[in-house]
Amino acid sequence: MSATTATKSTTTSFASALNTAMSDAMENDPSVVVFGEDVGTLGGVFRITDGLTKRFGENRCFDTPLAESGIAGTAVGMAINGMRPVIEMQFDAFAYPSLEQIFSHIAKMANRTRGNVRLPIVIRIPYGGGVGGVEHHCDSSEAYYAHTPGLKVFTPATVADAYLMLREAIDSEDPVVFFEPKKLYWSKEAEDLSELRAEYESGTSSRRIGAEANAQIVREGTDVSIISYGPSVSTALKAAEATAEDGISAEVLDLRSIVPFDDAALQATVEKTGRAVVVAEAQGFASVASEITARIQERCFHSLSSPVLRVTGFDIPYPAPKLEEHHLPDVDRILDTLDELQWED
Amino acid sequence: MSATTATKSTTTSFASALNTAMSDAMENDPSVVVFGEDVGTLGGVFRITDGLTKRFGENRCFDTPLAESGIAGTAVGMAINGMRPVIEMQFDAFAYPSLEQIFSHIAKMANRTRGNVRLPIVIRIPYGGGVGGVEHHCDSSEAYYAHTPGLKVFTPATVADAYLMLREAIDSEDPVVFFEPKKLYWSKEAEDLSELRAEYESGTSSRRIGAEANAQIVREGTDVSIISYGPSVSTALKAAEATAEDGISAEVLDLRSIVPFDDAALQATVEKTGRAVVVAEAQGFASVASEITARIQERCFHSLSSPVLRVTGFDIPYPAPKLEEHHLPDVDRILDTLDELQWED
Amino acid sequence: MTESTTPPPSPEIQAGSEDVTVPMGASTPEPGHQKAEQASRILEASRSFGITPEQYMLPAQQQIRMLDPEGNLISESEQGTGPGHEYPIPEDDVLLKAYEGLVAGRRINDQNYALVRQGRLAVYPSSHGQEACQVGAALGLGTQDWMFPTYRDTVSVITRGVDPLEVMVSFRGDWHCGYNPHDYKVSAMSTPLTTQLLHAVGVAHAAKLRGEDTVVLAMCGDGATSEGDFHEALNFAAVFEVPVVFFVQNNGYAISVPLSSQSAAPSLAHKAIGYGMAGEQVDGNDMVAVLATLRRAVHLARENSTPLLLEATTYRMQAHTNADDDTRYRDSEEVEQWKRKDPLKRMRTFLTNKGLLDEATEERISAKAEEIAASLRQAMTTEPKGDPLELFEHVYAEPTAQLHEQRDQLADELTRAEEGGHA
Amino acid sequence: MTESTTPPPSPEIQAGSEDVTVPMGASTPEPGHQKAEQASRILEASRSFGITPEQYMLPAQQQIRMLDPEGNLISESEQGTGPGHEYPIPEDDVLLKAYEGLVAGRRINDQNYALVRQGRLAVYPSSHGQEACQVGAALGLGTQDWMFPTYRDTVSVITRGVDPLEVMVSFRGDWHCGYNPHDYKVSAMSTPLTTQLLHAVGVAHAAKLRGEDTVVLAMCGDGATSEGDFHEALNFAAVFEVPVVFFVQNNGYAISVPLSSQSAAPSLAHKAIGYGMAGEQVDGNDMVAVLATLRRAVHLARENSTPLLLEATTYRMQAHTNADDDTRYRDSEEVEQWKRKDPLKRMRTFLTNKGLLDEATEERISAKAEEIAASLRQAMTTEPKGDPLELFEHVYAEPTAQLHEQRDQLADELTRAEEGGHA
Ligand SMILES: Cc1ncc(C[n+]2csc(CCOP(=O)(O)OP(=O)(O)O)c2C)c(N)n1
Ligand SMILES: Cc1ncc(C[n+]2csc(CCOP(=O)(O)OP(=O)(O)O)c2C)c(N)n1
Ligand SMILES: [Mg+2]
Ligand SMILES: [Mg+2]
Repeated sequence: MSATTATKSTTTSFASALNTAMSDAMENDPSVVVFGEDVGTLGGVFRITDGLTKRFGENRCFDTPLAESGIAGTAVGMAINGMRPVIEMQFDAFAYPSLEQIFSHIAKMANRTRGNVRLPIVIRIPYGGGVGGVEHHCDSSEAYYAHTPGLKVFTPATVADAYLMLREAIDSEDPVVFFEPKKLYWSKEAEDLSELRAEYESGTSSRRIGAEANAQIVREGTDVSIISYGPSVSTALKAAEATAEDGISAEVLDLRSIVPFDDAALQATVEKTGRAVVVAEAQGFASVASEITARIQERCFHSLSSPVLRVTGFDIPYPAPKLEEHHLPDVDRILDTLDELQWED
Repeated sequence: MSATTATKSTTTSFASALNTAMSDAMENDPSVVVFGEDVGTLGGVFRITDGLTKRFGENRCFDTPLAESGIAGTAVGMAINGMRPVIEMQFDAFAYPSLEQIFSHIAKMANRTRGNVRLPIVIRIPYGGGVGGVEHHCDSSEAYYAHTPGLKVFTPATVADAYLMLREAIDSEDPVVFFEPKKLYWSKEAEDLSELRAEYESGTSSRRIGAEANAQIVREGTDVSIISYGPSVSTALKAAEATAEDGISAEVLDLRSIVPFDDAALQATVEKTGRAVVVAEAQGFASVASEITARIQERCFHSLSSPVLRVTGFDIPYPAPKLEEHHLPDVDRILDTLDELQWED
Repeated sequence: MTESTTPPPSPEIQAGSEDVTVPMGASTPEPGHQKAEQASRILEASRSFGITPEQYMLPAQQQIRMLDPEGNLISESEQGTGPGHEYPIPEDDVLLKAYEGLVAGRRINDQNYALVRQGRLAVYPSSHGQEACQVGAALGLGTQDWMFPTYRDTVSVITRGVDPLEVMVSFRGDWHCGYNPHDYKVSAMSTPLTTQLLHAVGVAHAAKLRGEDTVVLAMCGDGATSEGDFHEALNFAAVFEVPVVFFVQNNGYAISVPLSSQSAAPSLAHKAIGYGMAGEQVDGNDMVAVLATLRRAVHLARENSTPLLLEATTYRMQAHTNADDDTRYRDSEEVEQWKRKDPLKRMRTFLTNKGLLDEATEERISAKAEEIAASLRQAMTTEPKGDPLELFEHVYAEPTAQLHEQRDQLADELTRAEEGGHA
Repeated sequence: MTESTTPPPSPEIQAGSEDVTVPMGASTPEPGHQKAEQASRILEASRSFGITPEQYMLPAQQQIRMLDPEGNLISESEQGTGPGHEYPIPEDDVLLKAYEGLVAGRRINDQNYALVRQGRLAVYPSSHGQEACQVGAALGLGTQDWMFPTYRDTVSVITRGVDPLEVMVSFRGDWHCGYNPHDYKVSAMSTPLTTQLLHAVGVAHAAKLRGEDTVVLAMCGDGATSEGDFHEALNFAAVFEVPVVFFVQNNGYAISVPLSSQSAAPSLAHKAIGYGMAGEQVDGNDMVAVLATLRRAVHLARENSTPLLLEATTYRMQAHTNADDDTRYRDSEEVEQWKRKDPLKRMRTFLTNKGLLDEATEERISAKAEEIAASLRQAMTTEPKGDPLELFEHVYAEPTAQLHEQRDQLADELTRAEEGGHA
């Protein structure tokens, strides 16, 4: 996706980047353990944990009974007792049984104990639609977590970030909810995992998120900023390409981390372009897209030539496979929205 | 709070307005049942269901085993089979175990079945802080529900609304999450329950929420709009009084219903005043306040003389009793924010 | 003081009869620790069988089974039945009807499997091998009763009478649920595991409050028993004494996870006593035993307004769904072993031996199954044009102002798309 | 093929000894339905006692009790013990230490109650009447073990050794948890019911993975057993074979809701068998029996790496918290009945009869209790000035950019407030 990667000879899939991030972390740190439903023998329904049990044994990657609150709740205990659990929720909507554990404990334990008990837990959640999934398998649930103080919320949009950000999530002393865009699992890019490993382990990667967050401009432009994250970044990029044909130069910002949030990058791009569109799959009401929109006008009000507009899923339950195309933000809907940005002003 | 009520001789508490709303609904419709933890014999830990078991019998108001998912989940079945359950969650954070039932079923059942199975369930949640409550007893969790399509979200700020809105919630064919500001439970206003009953049962109340929502201007003003709901409305009103002394005339809008949302009222007040501050107790990130802020600038961009600002809780877990005053939006913080509205422009 | 502060005097817990030595609970209840009336019902029931309440609530010492793997009727003494665990063999017409269901059920599974391979169905979780459970579940209920099925219970749902075309709507991806649950008293097939058990309890509770005669069959798999909602549902049902039969199809796996990683209990039926209800385990590939146990459970639930837990031991012969690769977690030898216990074959042998099945009957039954299969294929040829604007209709009883706006936006896009605009 | 596809051959499930007639489970496991190793441990244990696995896992036929309500030792044959349920009486020094704990515990409860009435504590959920359970929980554990208490378990936490001043921080409202859990291996007292049981299982699991000797005591009330997390915790513990003792203080009420509205089970201890673990019920107002059962449970957990469930029948003598009015849901007669079973009085009588308690010892013990009470009062006189800016320090290991901004805002407000501005 970035200019430098185009020259690489190896291609790497999003799934294998995630898988390698976990195995590298497990290799480096014996306290990293992976568990969840079907993550052991089967390697996960998306095969993201494939081979981990074979390589590291059943004490390091194992199946649990089928109970998500149990998975999250025992992860709390594991983390209290020195482990770094990486847990998988099989699908977005199946994390809901664990929300009490996540909201009331995982998010709050450090604060409750004045930092004496930190919970370095990674909660991996495959999310979003566009894969023809049936009900409960396509929710974009990031807002629930992003609204909950004490959680970090990451979502990679590229193969490189799948690796780098998952490594960082596992190394974080804070709990991280790690949203993996399902529709990207099978995507491939020209990336070399050993280079990514070297970049990460050097400790000097310019792509570290840290406490300040580190949004990346994935396409430069001058007329309008398209702000996005996760599965919508590629749609945003396509829309930017398309609108270039109409003579509009769109800059695309990939947030990568929702919490923490990169206000500096947001402000920089919007002040530069003077217009902004926020794109996200989730239903729009009280969403992360609402937050981004609110922040832009709070911080860049006098730079704005038109209101900040949102392109999001509708405020409806995620539709059945045959209708999902009408729900999801697509290139056309972004283009329509770009058209509304009062260019004549 | 409104001009007409000032003349009434009776005073009514918020708690008794809620209690009477339930008993009136139970009286009128045998399918209304009330259940939850400690709602029967004890009358609820806040005594909101006091006397209902005595009056209507144990088949109409009863205690359940201590399990919130069980409460919400059996409410689904009851509603499928012709009842109108009104369930109580004992405190905000104790509704979290029921979120899967609420997100995956209560919100979606009507859509799933193409409207064949509607779930007229009311989920009553005492929420918010300011009462010196310990951890888990003071969350403002409305954003989780407001973000979930298929749920309606109401929150009354006055004694009259406690009665009228709860009646409407119980009569709604849709599930309603009914947020009761804890700190208002003991508040009293000059209201007459029999008048409210007559107003509601006449079917012609001008305060019905319906499908369009029906936000109310609770204070007229010309210079700035303060948008709020639930426990923050009274704080907003106090700030409006205070700022009047500095010669700034603030209009205060009480949203009452968060979903559906009254865009017309929002637009009308902001277009009139040209400035807006949004006030809500919940942590601000990806919150209902974010949504309101985003909507204002989307719809009233060219009327705005300054950015829309938010006064919300900080993005931290709700603090312990001795520190909550520093977290909650108060009059001073609203006044500070009003000061920032670029009056010199 | 309302009633619940002074619970009814606790039942005499030392059983009266000589040969009964195990008391009701572990000890005499203390003041403020009295048990509900439920306990006295269990006590009465156990007393009438001359066994202890614990013996009544625990499953029989071996799983209930009437047919051996070859389909021969086994002797009564080896069926696992006994006092408090008595399961008379159903009448001939019921047995024949069940066989019809088995043949149709197998045909439905195979037809849908074929449709998936042809790419005409998006997904199908097959119950191939579990048809005895599927058919038993449907035949055990009266028309006034409710069924709460899962994604795997297509055969139950169709056997219960739901139009196959309507059932397929969800697997084809048109909409989430294709039938009107109220038309059939069959809930939407549930995906979030065990959540539906609580709905089942609520339906039964509502019926009980109105004094209606409604038994509810709540279905789930072995893996699903690990979820918290399973626990809450059984407990609510027992505390409120509502007639719900919890029917667990233990097919040995939750996707890839074997039962041994799911539970360390002697059997899943052993969970019942922890709620104060009776549990039983049945050979789920024995159509006769499944019918016998389910019918009795439904009968007891109806008569005594009491919940029961029935675990049927069976096997999923195919992968979890078409998206699954079961060779990753079980070997073909294990699958082969279960082929020998095929419920359809066993029932055919039994009925033939019994003289209930002649060629003409077989033909009639096959023809009927073919009809259903044809209707499934038919369902897949008609490609119904769903109206995207319908998305906004069913979120609330009346669309909100917000949804009106969004609907208008989509309508506009659709119009422009037809006109060739960029939406 | 990895290991989990081919589970170890299932144990021989028919017990060998003559007098054992009840098999392990309800039936012979089918291929693909094998039980985990856990089952074989239970089988071995039961065999060694000459009883069936069911008899081993079910609670004894009456609750374990060593002292009668007056505090007299009851005859061994009436203690409820038996093969597989044997509970030797602890040594004299342990008994005396427990009595010390009881006296201190009662003093803590009474002192805090007084502090609440004086308005110097915001809230206090008293365990008055439950002190035998409270003390037993703390004394049952080794220093390497962990305790997971609830809001009601202040006496356990202090008995375990946590500084009383640190404990009171949360009840005074300064901060959520006042002590560092790692310093004492005592988790923050949990408010969301039964959630902490899963944490306990995770701590034990981590220890097991590292081969450490750590037993975890997971505490909850009777009402809390209804939550889904209770089920998930017991099941995880049994499946992963981790040494967690689940200790339920059944005090008859969940706020206003009596046990009869919470469960229809013969006892809460009967839930154990549904997870494949042993359950026992004990007289929770009998300090000797509580100690005996808890010590053995901890011992078995440690030796066999196995979870157990222990239900202690006790009574909450005061209201749920100071905010509660218990006259609304129970009559004083019931409370009076329980006064007669006061754990402290019973233990005093027992020890005096046994010749272990003379006046000097009593005095020494009282003096120690007074010391703790004094330190509690002391904690309440110093009003620590909490730094509001600390609110932002503990949300993340390093405050995010957003929290820096918000911290600056509050800092600015505080400065202006000092200067007399309108913030
Ligand atoms: C709450 C929840 N978690 C996870 C899933 C994903 N999932 C679907 S089926 C399944 C296995 C279910 O196993 P079991 O209950 O034994 O039923 P079976 O599929 O064997 O019929 C899982 C984990 C789900 N549907 N719901
Ligand atoms: C998840 C959750 N739901 C509700 C509550 C509110 N609540 C606090 S204590 C309590 C009763 C608990 O009863 P029990 O488990 O018997 O413990 P006890 O208070 O009797 O010691 C309730 C309902 C809570 N703390 N957590
Ligand atoms: Mg299964
Ligand atoms: Mg209790």
